[in-house]
Formats: sequence, structure tokens, C-alpha cells
Amino acid sequence: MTVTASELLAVQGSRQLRDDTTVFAGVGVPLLAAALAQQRHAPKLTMVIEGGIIGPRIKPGRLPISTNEMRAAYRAQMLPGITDTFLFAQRGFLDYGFMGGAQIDQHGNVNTSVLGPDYWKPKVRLPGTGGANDIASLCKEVIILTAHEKRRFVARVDFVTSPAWLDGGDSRRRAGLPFGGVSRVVTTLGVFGFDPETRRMRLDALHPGVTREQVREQTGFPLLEAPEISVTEPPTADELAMLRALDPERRFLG
Amino acid sequence: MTVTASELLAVQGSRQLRDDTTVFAGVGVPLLAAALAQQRHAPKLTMVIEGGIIGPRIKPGRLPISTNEMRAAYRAQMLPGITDTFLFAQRGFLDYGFMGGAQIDQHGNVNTSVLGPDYWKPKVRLPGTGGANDIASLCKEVIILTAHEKRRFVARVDFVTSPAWLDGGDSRRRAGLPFGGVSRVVTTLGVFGFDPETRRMRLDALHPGVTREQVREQTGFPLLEAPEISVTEPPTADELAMLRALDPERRFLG
Amino acid sequence: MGDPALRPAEWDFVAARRRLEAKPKSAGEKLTSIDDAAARVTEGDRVAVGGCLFSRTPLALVREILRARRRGLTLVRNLMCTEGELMMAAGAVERVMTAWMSIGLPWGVSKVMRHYVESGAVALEEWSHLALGLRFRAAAMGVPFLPALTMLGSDLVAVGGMKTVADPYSGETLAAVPALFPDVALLHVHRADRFGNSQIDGYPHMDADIARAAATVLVTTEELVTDDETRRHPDRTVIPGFLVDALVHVPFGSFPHECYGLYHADFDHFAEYTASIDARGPEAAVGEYLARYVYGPPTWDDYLELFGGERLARQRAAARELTA
Amino acid sequence: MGDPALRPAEWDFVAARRRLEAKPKSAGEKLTSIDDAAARVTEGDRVAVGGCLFSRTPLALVREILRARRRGLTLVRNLMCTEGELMMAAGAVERVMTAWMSIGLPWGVSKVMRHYVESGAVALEEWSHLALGLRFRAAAMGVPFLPALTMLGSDLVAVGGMKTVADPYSGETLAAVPALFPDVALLHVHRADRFGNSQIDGYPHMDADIARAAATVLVTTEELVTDDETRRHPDRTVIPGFLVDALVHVPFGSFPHECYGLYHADFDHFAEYTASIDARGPEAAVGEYLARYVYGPPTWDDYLELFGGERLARQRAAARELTA
Repeated sequence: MTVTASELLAVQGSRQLRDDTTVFAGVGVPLLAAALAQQRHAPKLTMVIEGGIIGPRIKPGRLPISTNEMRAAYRAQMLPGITDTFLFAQRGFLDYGFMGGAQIDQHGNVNTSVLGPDYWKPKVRLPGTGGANDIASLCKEVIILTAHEKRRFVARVDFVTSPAWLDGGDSRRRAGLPFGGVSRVVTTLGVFGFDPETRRMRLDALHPGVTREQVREQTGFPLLEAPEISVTEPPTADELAMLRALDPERRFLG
Repeated sequence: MTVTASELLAVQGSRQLRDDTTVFAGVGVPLLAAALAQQRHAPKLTMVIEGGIIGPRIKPGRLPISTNEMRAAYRAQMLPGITDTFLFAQRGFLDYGFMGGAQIDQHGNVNTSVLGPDYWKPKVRLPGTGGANDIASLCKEVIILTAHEKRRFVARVDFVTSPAWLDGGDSRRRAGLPFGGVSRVVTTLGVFGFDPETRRMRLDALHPGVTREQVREQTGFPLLEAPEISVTEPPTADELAMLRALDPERRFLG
Repeated sequence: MGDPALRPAEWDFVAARRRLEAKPKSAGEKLTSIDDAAARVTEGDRVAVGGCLFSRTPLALVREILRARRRGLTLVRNLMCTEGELMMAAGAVERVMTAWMSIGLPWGVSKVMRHYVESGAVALEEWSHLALGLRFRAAAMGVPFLPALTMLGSDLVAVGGMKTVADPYSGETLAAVPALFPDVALLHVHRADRFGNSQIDGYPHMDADIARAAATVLVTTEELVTDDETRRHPDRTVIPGFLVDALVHVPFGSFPHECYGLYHADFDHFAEYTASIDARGPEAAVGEYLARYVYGPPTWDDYLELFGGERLARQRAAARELTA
Repeated sequence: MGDPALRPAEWDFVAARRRLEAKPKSAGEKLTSIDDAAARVTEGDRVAVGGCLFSRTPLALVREILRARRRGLTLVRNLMCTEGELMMAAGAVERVMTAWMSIGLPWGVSKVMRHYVESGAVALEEWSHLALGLRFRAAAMGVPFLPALTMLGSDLVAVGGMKTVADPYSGETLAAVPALFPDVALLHVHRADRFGNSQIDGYPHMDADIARAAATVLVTTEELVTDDETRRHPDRTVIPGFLVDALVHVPFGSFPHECYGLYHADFDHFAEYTASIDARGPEAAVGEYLARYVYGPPTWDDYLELFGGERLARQRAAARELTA
């Protein structure tokens, strides 16, 4: 069986998480990636879910489709309510925010609100921020997992739903966001960081077999490149076995 | 058996409470007065206690001596925590604040902090505000129950622990307290209100057998007098029987 | 419609408090019928809906409000789901304030929401999830705003008209998330006594704050218990009786949405519902749905019969398995 | 001593957050010994004490800190009781921040508090009860202040140096209650698993906020349970394991103070204690008490033996009767 795009994202995403940390994870691939990390190399990782859920045990084959349902809360350690869950992030207790994104720009800002120039007359109305804005504002570090497609990777998002580095430089700090920011974008093509000065997106690593040209073709803005671009380790048999056991019906793994 | 000072305060205090309301009551005589009101004429009254206790059943003979003990929480309807209990008052849910006071002045301000002119070098250090300041700031209406003694009724308290009408006039509103204020002072000699303009203390009613002169002698500032000073109804046999049944060991009734 | 200015009634804590002060706060009987409860929602009200997404949604109350043909409502809910779609399609709502609206990942972006919002029929005022939570909490605390570190720098600030505040100690700029005082709160809980003391199991969502924020509080409960029972576990009570205006006993009052520990959401029903929308378009499909599930069955029991006892038992078993 | 200015470390939310960010937030083992836990309190720390008055006071931790002869502490507790008196008499504390201090109505104004405060040995910084609660809550929320309507107009404002803030929406002036970030929190709970997930029965006091506000969190628990057990009732957990630094299993860890549902406060003991103070004066009487109850018995079990099993059983029965 070949590795699907979702499997690649989940495995590469899971490797970003250290042990003895907390991760605010969205449902779908982010939650799978967090569960994989917990099983493989980060047993003392705590998963936090937006519906007000701390430390659930993810039941193989019973993955939640929303952050507000009993499968997301399965054998949880605590159910503190939604507002108080976000306040853990605001206080500084949540190390990682792990999220997807409809549209992302060269400074890591994400749009999940509207397509088109006028918020009040949207060309396409998307579902909205949910907790994405809060995760992007409040977690110590945000990691975005997303398919790498030209229509998603735009120079400037139509609407900044979730702030990363805003206009780059110190504009995030000046906007009143002293903490956090997007540290990594893990895509189906590679792993990206941000230049510490300009806060423009930078190619750090390519997945095996992916070329810089492919990345450039699928990116709607000029990318910076790290001095040395590494190649990621492909998903191991172990990682894939664990991951596939979590989602045997392949509802999220494709 | 004659009526003790505490019995008089409890009965006269209880009559101030209407049905279908909530009362934030201190332990001791205020709580006894609230329990009597609930038994006699206000069955749909909810008692709220500072320790984070809503709607307890006061168990005869097992009256609490603090707001933070199991007897105060006996058969309570809710235990929301201390901060959230005060926030009910701030939001406007608590109709009456029912409290005592060490030192009270002509504008109803109460001192339970320090005696002497310098807070940091007190002549006598008293226990402090507890929740009295909050009750005085936040309840819709505050009723003070106290023994009437000259050393307690002073022109100006040494220290404003619990604000009533501050310097009179609209000074309470100007200080940032748009709600509440002391409406009544029920003492061992009579019932007092405040002039709606000057917010100076005013004699409204005398307990049976008490003269204006007695009141003046026991008050350290000039008192206003209502155009018609009424005489309160003495405690009825019913009221006294109910009250005494609540405190058969006379731990608070003296 | 596209007016970004905050309406003062949302954050006016002095007026909101005066409104509460004028109201009896009784420890007495609150039990009534669903239509009497729903009748307390009036034209143009700002209505806050408890639960979250398809969890503990007060659907029996929502249904009854639609049956009473209320119009011009502003609907406030952190994550909106089918209840919002029904309100939009029924023409009951002119504005929603939310952080997110659709049903869930498998069913994609809500076509109903897109139809009514993109056409301009309904304004969707978006706030971040935490910001909406803090709006309720500020109101619950009786203050006009709460300082926060969220939403700043994003384009959401301009949508809702949020302001900032300088911390008087450090001088740092913080978001000043404005209070949101609803006219009415609709809530569904696990158990309550007839005096309105209400207990919730599992995830509490934002219901406790919403109950404190609103001027009028309407509650449906899965189970009606004696007050001896609520008093046995006072540390489980999240809404005190004195702030409840009307209580209705409605088992399965959130169905086909879920109620933690009691019944699982009916995903098959969502799939049928969205398939019908895909096939016939939002207006026709939801119109039929309203006729069949809302305007048709006179009582909630009649409504539940459309699902059938077997379906209810299946969903109950699924919930038990996940929470036992 | 009489410095009314707020110390920036109390409200500096940026520094407080950086401190948390630098610390591992682990789901791993937290179980340790009482002396290892107490060793995490260092000279000059701002120590927040959970519970309230004589309820759920973390007395085993307080005792161990006194045994370790810590000095220069600032003690923060909403209503202070005998634990504060012991800390004062032992010379451990130079400042207390509280709303009220004594034992309870029958025992009058604390002579120990009067002695040490009136002599200038200890500064007593007074805040209203709600204000102290909001100081912890602001810190728990990670913000430098919370707006409120309390304390304004009173002389307490000048004592603590509280400022005001203008509501950016209405222009009204509100109290800006400053955050209070403690260095260490001492808490006693009903049950916890070895990973620190902690549950409290009955009145929760301010413990949940204190745990979120502090940089280091030390917990003692009446009962040590498996995490299967805490996971069975996740809606009872008030402190998540990832923020707990040390957990110690200490049955009767609050005695002679009470623990809701488990044991009643020992009023006879308070009466003996205060009678001794009345007879011999604060320094001599509390000095003897410290020798007998704190410095003498090497372990908490030895300490409990001074009360005796019969006394403990009696206090347990009294609690059961009131909460059954």
C-alpha cells in the first residue's frame, strides 16, 4: 500500500511534537497525528480538544468527526468547558496548536472565513474560524498541516481569520500578540518555517522525491529557502502500522 | 422569657425581606433572620452564603459559625465557588445584602479593618472586610443589623471598609458604584433609612418603648428624623417561637 | 445588514443589570409547558442557544419557537449546526453571531448557510470561539468587557467592531472583548428539579455563562427530579433555580443532536438531511424538512415518533458504550 | 512594609506566561514525598494557599514548609485561619494578602494576628474577598487585570494600590483588579490520580483558579486513585495533571481543619488552642504549639496520633452526617 497524502501529513506532523507537552489538536489529521505521537515517542503528551476536552484516549476505529462529541471525550481526564479550555492556552499551558487551513499566505496567516474582497458580501462563505483564531493567537507554537496546492498557498489571504506573522517583521507583536505564532507548516510536499526577521515562509525540508520546482509550482508567492534544505525521513513501517490501526476504516487517512 | 437584643434584631431584620428574592447573608444573626423570613413569610427566598453556597436548608440546632463549613452548606442547592458567588451579586442576581458592622457612620459606611488613623500602623487591627465590601458594593440593597451603641455609631469611620453612601449626595455613583447602597440599618433601638438627597442617616421607626432621646444618646452624630416616626410591631409569639426553634442552644440569640 | 458597529444593548451592563433587578428571583415553581416557555421569546429578540454544534442543542425549544413563527431574531451560538439552518430557512433569523457554522467534517460546508448568507438574507457576524465565550462570560460577570489576547491583528476585529483597552498596570494593549447580554437563553440540561436547579453531565459547553448573561432563561431537561435529589449533589448544579424563568421536562429534547451519556447524535439523519439538500437545494429541502419535523407534529412526542423507538434505543446504546 | 504599591511581579502577565512556557507540562508521574514537595518553596516566595478559612486548608504542606524553616514568604489566602497564625508565629511570613483573618465567630478577633500586625512584624495587605478571587482569576486567565464593580470608593483601594480602567464601550469607570501570579500554590483535594488529575467535592473555594495562576503547583490528596477512576468522572476533575508539579497522598491532610464530606473541623481543638493563647499570650502559646505539632512529630502520621484515632473517627462521623 502506498502512503496517502493524509498519512504523510499525519506522520510528518506527529514528529513535530515533543514529549512532556500539551497539544491543542483539531479533529481529523491533526488529532491522528497527535495520537500517533503519543503512542510512538511522546507518551506524556496531553491532547486538548476544542469542545472542552483534556486528555482523551482516542479509541481506534471510533475517531470523532467533531470536537464536541462523545468519541472526542472518550475516557477524558477532564471536561472543563470550552471557554476555560481556550483560557488554558491564553495562560500559556498549551505548547502546540495543531491545525489545518483553507487558504494560507506567505506570512502563515490563514483564512477560513470568506473568499472575495468584501466580508459582508462574500463570494464564498466558509464555515468560519471556530477556535482557529484563538489557537493561532494563544498557543506557544502553531503547526499547520495542509495539502500543498497553489489555490491554497496565496501571497495574501482574502481575509485574515487566524493571525500568524501578519505583515511580517514585528507586526504580530505590534498588533498585541506577544506570544506564539506559526513555527512550522507541514505540507504534502515538505516542511516550512519562517525567516526570523522578515517572517516570510521558508522551505526547510522536502519530502523524499519532491523537487524545489514542484514546490514553487504549487506556491502562489516567492518562497525563501533555508541555506541547507534537508530531506525528511519517509514514514516508517512502524509509524504507518500504528497510524492505520487508529483509523482502520480510513475515514481520515483517505 | 424577655426578648433579647439578638432576637429583636433577627425578627426586625427578617421582616425586611420580601418573598421571591435572594439574600446574601452573613452567619450569626443575619442568617437566622433570613431563615426566619423563609419559614414565616418568604418561602421562595433563596439564601446565599459567602463560602460559595446557594439555597442551604438551615438545620435547627446546627447553625454554622462560619460561611465555609458543612453546616452552612447543609442540603444546599448549589456550591458554585466563592468568586462565582460574588459574581452573582455583581451581575444583579442578589437582592439583599444582610450584614453586621463594627463601626458605622452617618452615611452608612462600615469599618471592619482598623481602628486608628494609619492603616499600616493600626491601633487595633480588626479581622478585615471578608466579603462585606463586595456585598456593600454589589447587592441591589444592603441591610445592616447591629447593636446600637455610641462607640459604633460614629460621624466618620476610621476606615471605609464597606462603602455605603461615602460622603453622601451622589458620591457613591461618582466613585464608580452605579448600583446598590445601604437602604436600612436595623438596630436594637429602631429602624433607620437615608435621606434620598443628602444620604445622611435618618430615624424612621423606633422599637416599642424606645425614645428619640435614647437613640440620640447612643449615636455619635446628628440624626435626621423622618416626618413621621413610626413604632415597630414587637416580635410576635409566632416569630419568637420559630426563631428560638432555629437556635435552641441560643448560640446566637444570647 | 453589514453594519459592523456593536449595538449598545449588547454591552450595556448598567441597563442589563437594571433589567435583572426589576425581575423576581424566585425559588418557586418553574415547571411549565413547552409552548408557554417558547412564548417568552418575542419578535426581534437576541437569542443565545446553549450546547455546542450538535451537542445538547435545545432543539425542542427551537422547534417550538419556529412553530410560534417568531421573526427578526438574532441568533447567538458559538458553533452553529442544523438548528441554525432551520432558523434561517424558516425566515426566523436575520442575523447570526457565531464562530463557525456547518454540521461537521463529513458533510462539508453548510449549503444552507452559504445560500442565506451569500444572498444577503442573513448577516453572519463572526467572532472567534474564545471571544464569543468571553462575551457571554463578561455578561455573566456583569461587566461590559473582558481583556484578552485573542482576535487581535485579525480581520475579525473589524467585523464585530471589537475595541482594545490599555492595561492600566503595564500599558500593554489588550483586546476588550465586549459583553453580550442576550434577551433570552435556550438551554437543555441533563436533570433539574421543579424549581429550576439544573445539572449537566459531561462537557458543560458555555451554558452556565449563558444562563447568567441572559435576561430570560428557558430550560428543557432530560430528567425531572425532586429537589432532594439535586440537593444530594449540590456540587453538580450549574444553574441555580432563582435565575430560571421556565422549565420544561423534555426527554430526548436535543434529538437528533446528542446529549452526553444519554444518546449519540444521529449521523444517519444528518446524512439523509444533507443528501436531500444536495438533491433539491436548501430552500426546497429544508422547507420540506420544516413541514415534516417542525410544523407537522403537534408535540415533541409526535416528533420523536418520526424517528421511532428503535432508532432512539440505538442512539442511547451508542452513548452508553462511550461513557460507561 | 507599609508600601502600598503593587509589585509588578504580581500582575506581569508576560513574564508569568514566559515562566510557564519554559516549564514542561507533562502528563507523567507526579507522586512524591511531602518533603520533596515542600522543598519547592523557596525563600521569599509568594505562596497562595487553597481552601478557605478552616476548610480544605493544605495543612500538611504548610507544616512541612515550616519544618523546612522557610523565611520571608508572602502568604496569599482569601480568608486566613490558624495556618496563617502558625506561619506568623514561626517567623516564616513577612506579608499576608487577605480579605479576613481570625478563626471564626466564637473565638473572636485573632490575638495572634493582632500581635504580629499591630507590632509591625507582619504587613497585612487587605483586599475584598471578591477582589482576591478576581486577582487569582485574572492570573488564571493570563491577563493583567479584570474589570469589576467592587472595592471602588472604599479605603481598600489605597491599601493595595488598585487602579481603575475606562470601559472602551460605555466610558464608565470600573475597578481594574490586578492579576496575582503566585510563585507556588498549595492545594489539598479529595482525590487525584498519580498524574495529578485532581477532583474536589463540595464547595470548590478558589482552588481551580489558584492552580492556573501559580508557576508551581503542589497538591496533597485525601485519596489516591487510578487514572481509570478519574477518567470515569472527567466532569469532576478541576485541576488537570499537566499543571501539577508534585502530588502527595496525605489522608486527613487538612486536619484539624475540615474536608467536605470526609471530616468536620475540630472546634474543640480550636477552643484549646485559643484558650492557651488567652492564657499565655500569642508568642509563648503558639511557640509551644509549633513545638508540639509542627517541629516535633517527624511525619504527618505522627502528627495525627497527637489527636488520636477516636477523635478522627468522631470528626469523620460528623461530616458524614451533614453530607449523607
